[in-house]
Amino acid sequence: MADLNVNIGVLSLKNPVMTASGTFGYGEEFADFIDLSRLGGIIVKGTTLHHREGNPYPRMAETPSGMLNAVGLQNKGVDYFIEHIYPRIKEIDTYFLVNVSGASVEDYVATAEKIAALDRIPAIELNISCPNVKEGGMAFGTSCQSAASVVRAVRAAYPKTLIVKLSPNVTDITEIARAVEAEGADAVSLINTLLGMAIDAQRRRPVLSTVTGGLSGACVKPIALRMVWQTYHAVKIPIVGLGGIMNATDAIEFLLAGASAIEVGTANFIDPQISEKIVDGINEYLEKNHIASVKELIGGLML
Amino acid sequence: MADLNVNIGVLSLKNPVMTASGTFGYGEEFADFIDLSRLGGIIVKGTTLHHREGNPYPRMAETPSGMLNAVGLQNKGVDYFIEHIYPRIKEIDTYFLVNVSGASVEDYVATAEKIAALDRIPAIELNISCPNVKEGGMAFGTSCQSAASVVRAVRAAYPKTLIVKLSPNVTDITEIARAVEAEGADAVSLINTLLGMAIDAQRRRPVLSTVTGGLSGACVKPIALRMVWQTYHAVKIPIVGLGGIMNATDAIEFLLAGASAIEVGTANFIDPQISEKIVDGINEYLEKNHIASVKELIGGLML
Amino acid sequence: MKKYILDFRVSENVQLHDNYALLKLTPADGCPLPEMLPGQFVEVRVDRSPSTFLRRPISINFVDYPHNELWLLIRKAGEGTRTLCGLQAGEILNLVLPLGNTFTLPESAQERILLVGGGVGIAPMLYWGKYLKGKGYTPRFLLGFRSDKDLLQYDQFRQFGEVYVSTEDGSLGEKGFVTQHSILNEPFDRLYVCGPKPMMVAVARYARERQLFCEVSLENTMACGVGACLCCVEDTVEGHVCVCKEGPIFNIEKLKWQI
Amino acid sequence: MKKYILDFRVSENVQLHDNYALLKLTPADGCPLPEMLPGQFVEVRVDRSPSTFLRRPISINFVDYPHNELWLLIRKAGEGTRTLCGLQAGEILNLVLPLGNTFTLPESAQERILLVGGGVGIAPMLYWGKYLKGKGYTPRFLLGFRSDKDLLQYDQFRQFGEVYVSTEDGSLGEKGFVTQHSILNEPFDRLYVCGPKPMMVAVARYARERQLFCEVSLENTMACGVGACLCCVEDTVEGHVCVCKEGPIFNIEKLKWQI
Ligand SMILES: Cc1cc2nc3c(=O)[nH]c(=O)nc-3n(C[C@H](O)[C@H](O)[C@H](O)COP(=O)(O)OP(=O)(O)OC[C@H]3O[C@@H](n4cnc5c(N)ncnc54)[C@H](O)[C@@H]3O)c2cc1C
Ligand SMILES: Cc1cc2nc3c(=O)[nH]c(=O)nc-3n(C[C@H](O)[C@H](O)[C@H](O)COP(=O)(O)OP(=O)(O)OC[C@H]3O[C@@H](n4cnc5c(N)ncnc54)[C@H](O)[C@@H]3O)c2cc1C
Ligand SMILES: Cc1cc2nc3c(=O)[nH]c(=O)nc-3n(C[C@H](O)[C@H](O)[C@H](O)COP(=O)(O)O)c2cc1C
Ligand SMILES: Cc1cc2nc3c(=O)[nH]c(=O)nc-3n(C[C@H](O)[C@H](O)[C@H](O)COP(=O)(O)O)c2cc1C
Ligand code: FES
Ligand code: FES
Repeated sequence: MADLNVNIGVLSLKNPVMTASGTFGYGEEFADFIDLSRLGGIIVKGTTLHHREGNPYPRMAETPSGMLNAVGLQNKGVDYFIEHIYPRIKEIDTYFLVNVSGASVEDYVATAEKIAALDRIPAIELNISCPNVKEGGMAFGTSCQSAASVVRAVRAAYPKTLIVKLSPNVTDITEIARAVEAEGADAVSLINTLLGMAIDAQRRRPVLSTVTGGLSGACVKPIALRMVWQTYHAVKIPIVGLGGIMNATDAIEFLLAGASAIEVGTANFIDPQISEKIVDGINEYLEKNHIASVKELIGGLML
Repeated sequence: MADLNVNIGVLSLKNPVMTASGTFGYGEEFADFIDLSRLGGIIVKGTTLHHREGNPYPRMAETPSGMLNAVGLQNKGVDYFIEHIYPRIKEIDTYFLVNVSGASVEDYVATAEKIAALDRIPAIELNISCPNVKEGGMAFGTSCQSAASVVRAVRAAYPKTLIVKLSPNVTDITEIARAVEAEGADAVSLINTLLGMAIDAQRRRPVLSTVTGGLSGACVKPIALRMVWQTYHAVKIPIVGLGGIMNATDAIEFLLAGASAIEVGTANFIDPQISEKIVDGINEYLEKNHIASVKELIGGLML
Repeated sequence: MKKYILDFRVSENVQLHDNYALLKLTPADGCPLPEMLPGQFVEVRVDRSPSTFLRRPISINFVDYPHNELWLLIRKAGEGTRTLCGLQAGEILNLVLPLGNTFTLPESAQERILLVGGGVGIAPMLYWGKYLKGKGYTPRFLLGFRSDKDLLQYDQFRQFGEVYVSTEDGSLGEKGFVTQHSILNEPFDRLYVCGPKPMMVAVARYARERQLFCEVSLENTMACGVGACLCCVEDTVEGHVCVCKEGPIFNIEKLKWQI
Repeated sequence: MKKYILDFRVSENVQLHDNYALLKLTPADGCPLPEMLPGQFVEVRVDRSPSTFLRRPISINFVDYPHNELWLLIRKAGEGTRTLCGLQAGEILNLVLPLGNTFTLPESAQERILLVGGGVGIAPMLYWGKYLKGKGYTPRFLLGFRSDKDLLQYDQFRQFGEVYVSTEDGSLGEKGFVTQHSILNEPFDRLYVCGPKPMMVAVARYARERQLFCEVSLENTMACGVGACLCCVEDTVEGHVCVCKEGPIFNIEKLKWQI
C-alpha cells in the first residue's frame, strides 16, 4: 500500500478522496454500498443558518455527459444538523466537513460559529458559489471584494480549517483565489457547478423550475482541470479539486494539475461505490508506477 | 415548406443555419456531402492580417461529449484568402462570412477593411474570443473596455454587417454584449470555446502542446444556451447562437432561448451532413407544430 | 432495508409490443435475490447508450422468488429505455436496489381493494397484487390503456384477482378513462394507483370525494435514487420530500395536489 | 476524389488475436464500393460507445472489389476500437470515405520496392501491395511484430510478394526490430513504411543514409478527417499541413523529423 496521506493546511486526510457536498447526503445514504471509513473525508450537504425548502421541482435535467441541478440548498438548517444529524455521524471514522452557505455575511458567520463548536468537524467548506439561490450564493463568489468580505468575516469567527469553494462562473478564478487566500483561507476548493440551462423544445419551456441550474458531471472536467492548474500557479494554499471526476484516472489528473485532494460529486449517482474505488485506483497507480507517496503527484504535471 | 428566412440586422438569411468558423473549412471540404447552397451561411476559418502557422501539435483532445482544440488560428492571411480562396467560393449560392481575428486593434481593422472590399461577403464575425492564441484573441473579449475598443475601431472601418463573437470565459457575458452593442455591433454571436485542459495521467503530461485549449461540442450546450438566454434579455441586437448544437432539436432550443440564427460547429465532424439535416429538421418542426415562420420561435421560450 | 449494487443477467427479454419489453433478470452471480417490497424500484445503469448519463429508475414489476427472477416492465420513452428494451438474453445489467418505500397494507382482509394502473404504470401493481393475495387479501385490478394493442400482462394479473380493463378507444373492456369504468360504482375501501399524472389526479379526486384511503406511486426526475441529491422532491404537507426515498408511494392526503 | 458517407454492413468479423479484429464490410445498400486508393483511410462513427465522441480514423486494409468488401484491420487501443472489434456480422457501421492521399507509384517495374509495416501499421500495406502487383510491380514486404502471437495477415501478404518477418522476441522470423532485418542488406530503390513512430524514424534514417525514396504513413489526432479543422497538422518544410488531407502519406524529405 502506497502512502495516501495528504494535508490541507493542518488537516491531515488519510487519503485525498472526499465526496462533494450535495452529492453524498450525510454519507449514511451510501453506507450500504461502501465502507465510509475508507474515505479521506465526506463533505455534507450545503447547510444554512435557517431551514430552507429549496426550489420547486423539476430540479434536475440530464445533459450530454452531465446534469443540471437546481436544488437550491434545501436543508433543515444548522441547528437541526447539530441536534439530529451530527450525533448519528460523529462516530464514523472519517472526517466530516460541513459545506456552509448563506444569504448574507452574517448568516455565514453565525453558521460557521455553530459548526466550530462541533468537536468532530475539523473544517468547513465555505460555499460562495451556489448558482441555485437568489440571494447570496454565487454572487459572493464572482467578485473579489464580496468573496474577500465573507471570508474575512468567517475567518474571524472560525478557528479551524477553512476551505473556500470557488465558482467557475468567472473571468479569472485565480483573482478570486488570491483574494480569499489573502483573507486567511486555509485552502480553496474548485469548482462548484457551471451555470447552465435546458429547454424542452417540444413544450417550448425551460426544463428546470428555476430556468437555469448548475452543470456538473464528466462534461465539466476539462474546465475544472484548467482552473485547478491555473489556481495552482496563483496561490500557495492547498487546492481541493473537483468537477467531473468519474474514476481514479480523472482524480490523478487533478492531483497532477495541482490539487492536494479531490472530491467526487455526480459520479456517486452513477456508481455509489466510486469514491472507494477511486481510493483503490490511486493506490494501484502509485504502486504500478513505484511512487511512494501520493504527495509526489500533487502539481506533478511535466511541461 | 415553412418560412425559414431570418434577419441579422440588414442581412437576410435564407434560413437560420450557418456553419461555425474553424469547423467547416471554406465549405469546399463539405461539398461532397451536402448542397452548400441550402445553408443560411458559411462562416469561414478565422482569418488574420498575416499568415499564421498556428500552434504545434498535438492540437486536439477528445473529452466527454466534446473536444478541446488548440489550432491557434492557423491560416494563410487575408490577402491569400482574397486572392486564392474568395474567387473559388464566391459563386456558391449562400452567404460567406469571414471570421476576423487579430493580435492588435490595428490588425483587426486592416483585415476588416480588406474584407469589406469583397462584394460577396456581406458580413464579418469579429473573433474577440479565441482562447488559443497568446496575444489578442480572448483577451479582447474578456473585458468591456477592450471589447469596446476593438469594436469601435472596426465599426468605423467596416460598413457592412458586423457580428461580434463573444467569449464564454467571463463572469457576465451580458456586460460584454452590451458594451459591443453600444459601439455599433449589428449582432453578437456566442459562444466561442470554453477554456479547458486535458492531461495524460500515464505520461503525466498535458495532452495539448499549448496545455490549455478550447472546449466545444455537445458538452457545452447547457452553458451556451444559458448565455444566449441571458444575452437575449440584455441587448436589442440579434444573437447568433452556437455551442454544442448537434441536431435540429438543439438548434430549436437556441432559437427559443433568443437566437435569431445558429451555427453548427463540432457536429460537422461527426456528421458532415448535419448542417443540412438541421435545416430540414427545423422545417419539419415548424410544419408539425403549424408554425408559419421560424421567426416565431426566436425568443419564444414560455416561462 | 439494505441496498445493493448487483449485476443481473437477462434471462429473457419478452417483447410485449413495439413499445414495451419485459426483462426477466437473475443475479449474475447466482445468489438469491435480496428482499424487495411492492412499490419499490431499481436504478438501472444503461450501458452502451451515449446519451444516457444517469441511471434510470424502473419499478419492480414482479419478483419470482422460485425462479430467482426480477421482472422489469419497460416502455420506450427515450434512448435509455429503448436501449434497455433491446437487451438480449445473456447480457448484463447493473442495478441499484431495492429503492424507495412500499405500499401500506390494508388493515383487514375484508377491505375492498382496487389496484389501478395506467399504461406502464401497471408495472408495480403486479407484484403488489401478488403480495396482497399472498397475505390473504383480495385485490382487484383496474387497468387502463390507450387501446387493446397496449394491453399488458393481463394473464399475469388474472392470477391474483379480478381484472377490469378500460381503453380510451373502447377496443377492449370499457371505453374511456379508468375513472369512467363502471367498477368504480361499487364501493371500495382502498385504492392504489400508478399511471400518468392526470389519471392519478382523477383517481385521487374520486377517492377524496368518497374519503377513501388512496396511495399513488409518483415519478420525478432522479439522479441518485437514494435520497442524497434532493433532485426528486415532491411538495407535501411536510415540505419538500424525496420521491426516491420518502416515496415513490404517497398517501394522497400528504400531497399538495389541486384536486 | 469524391468522398461519401455510407452505411456498411459487417459481413464478417475475423477475430485475429485478442487484440486485433479484421472487419469485412459491404455497403448496406448493396451498391458497388466507391473507388479507393492505397494509403487512404476512412473515418468510422463508433455507435453505442459513450466515451467515443468523434469518429475514428482507420486505414483501408484491403479492398476486395469482386466481393464488394472493404477490410479494416483494427487494434484495440481504447474504448472506440474495442467497440469496433466487438461488432458482429450484420451490424451497421457508418463511414466517411475515402480520405487522404495515396502512395506514390514507382517509376519503373524494375525498381526494388520494400513495404515495411509494424504492428497494426501493416494495415495499409496489404492493399498497397496488391495494387502494386496489379500494376506489374514486384513488392516485397517486411513485417515487424512484438512476437509470433502478433503476426497478422501473413498469408494475405504472401499472395502479393515475398514476406520477411521480424519479431522483437525472435519467436518468428528474425529477432529484433525491422531495421535490423538482414533483408535490408540488399539494395532497394523505394521504401514505404507504416508503423509506430520510432520504427518509421528508424527506417527513414536508413533510407536517408542511402538516399532512397521513402514514404511514411503518419498518424495524428483527428477531428474532421477532411482538412477542415486543422487539428491534425504535421510540421513540414511547407509549414503545418493536415495529415488527413495532405497526408497521411508523406515523403520523408518533406518532414522535419530529427533523423
Ligand atoms: C420511481 C419510478 C419508477 C418508474 N418505473 C418505470 C417502469 O417500471 N417502467 C418504465 O418504463 N418507466 C418507468 N419510469 C419512468 C422511466 O424512468 C423513464 O421513462 C426513463 O427514465 C426515461 O429514460 P429515457 O432515457 O428512455 O428517456 P429520456 O430521453 O431521458 O426522456 C424521455 C422522456 O421521459 C422523461 N423522463 C426522463 N427521465 C425521467 C425520470 N427519471 N423520471 C420520469 N420521467 C423521466 C423525460 O422528461 C422525457 O419526456 C419510472 C420512473 C420513476 C421515477
Ligand atoms: C490515418 C490513420 C489511420 C489509422 N489506421 C488505423 C488502422 O488501420 N487500424 C487501427 O487499429 N488503428 C488505426 N489508427 C489509429 C486509430 O485511429 C486509434 O487507435 C483510435 O483512434 C483510438 O481510438 P480508441 O477510442 O480506441 O482509443 P482512445 O481511448 O481514444 O485512445 C487510446 C490511445 O490511442 C491514441 N489515439 C486516440 N485517437 C487517436 C487518433 N485519432 N490517432 C492516433 N492515435 C490516437 C490515444 O492518444 C491513446 O493513447 C489510425 C490512425 C490514423 C490517424
Ligand atoms: C445535486 C447536486 C447538489 C449540489 N449541492 C451542493 C451544495 O449544497 N453545496 C455545494 O457547495 N455544492 C453543491 N453541489 C456542487 C458539487 O458539490 C460539485 O461542486 C459539482 O457537482 C461539481 O463536481 P462533479 O462534477 O464531480 O459533480 C451540488 C451538485 C449537485 C449535482
Ligand atoms: C477545431 C476548431 C477550430 C475553431 N476555430 C475557430 C476560429 O478560427 N474562429 C472562431 O471564432 N471560432 C473557432 N472555433 C470555435 C467554433 O466556431 C465554435 O464557436 C465552438 O466550437 C462552439 O461551437 P460547437 O460546440 O458547435 O463546436 C473553432 C472550433 C473548433 C472545434
Ligand atoms: S434522486 Fe437523489 S434524492 Fe431522490
Ligand atoms: S482532422 Fe480536421 S484537418 Fe485533419
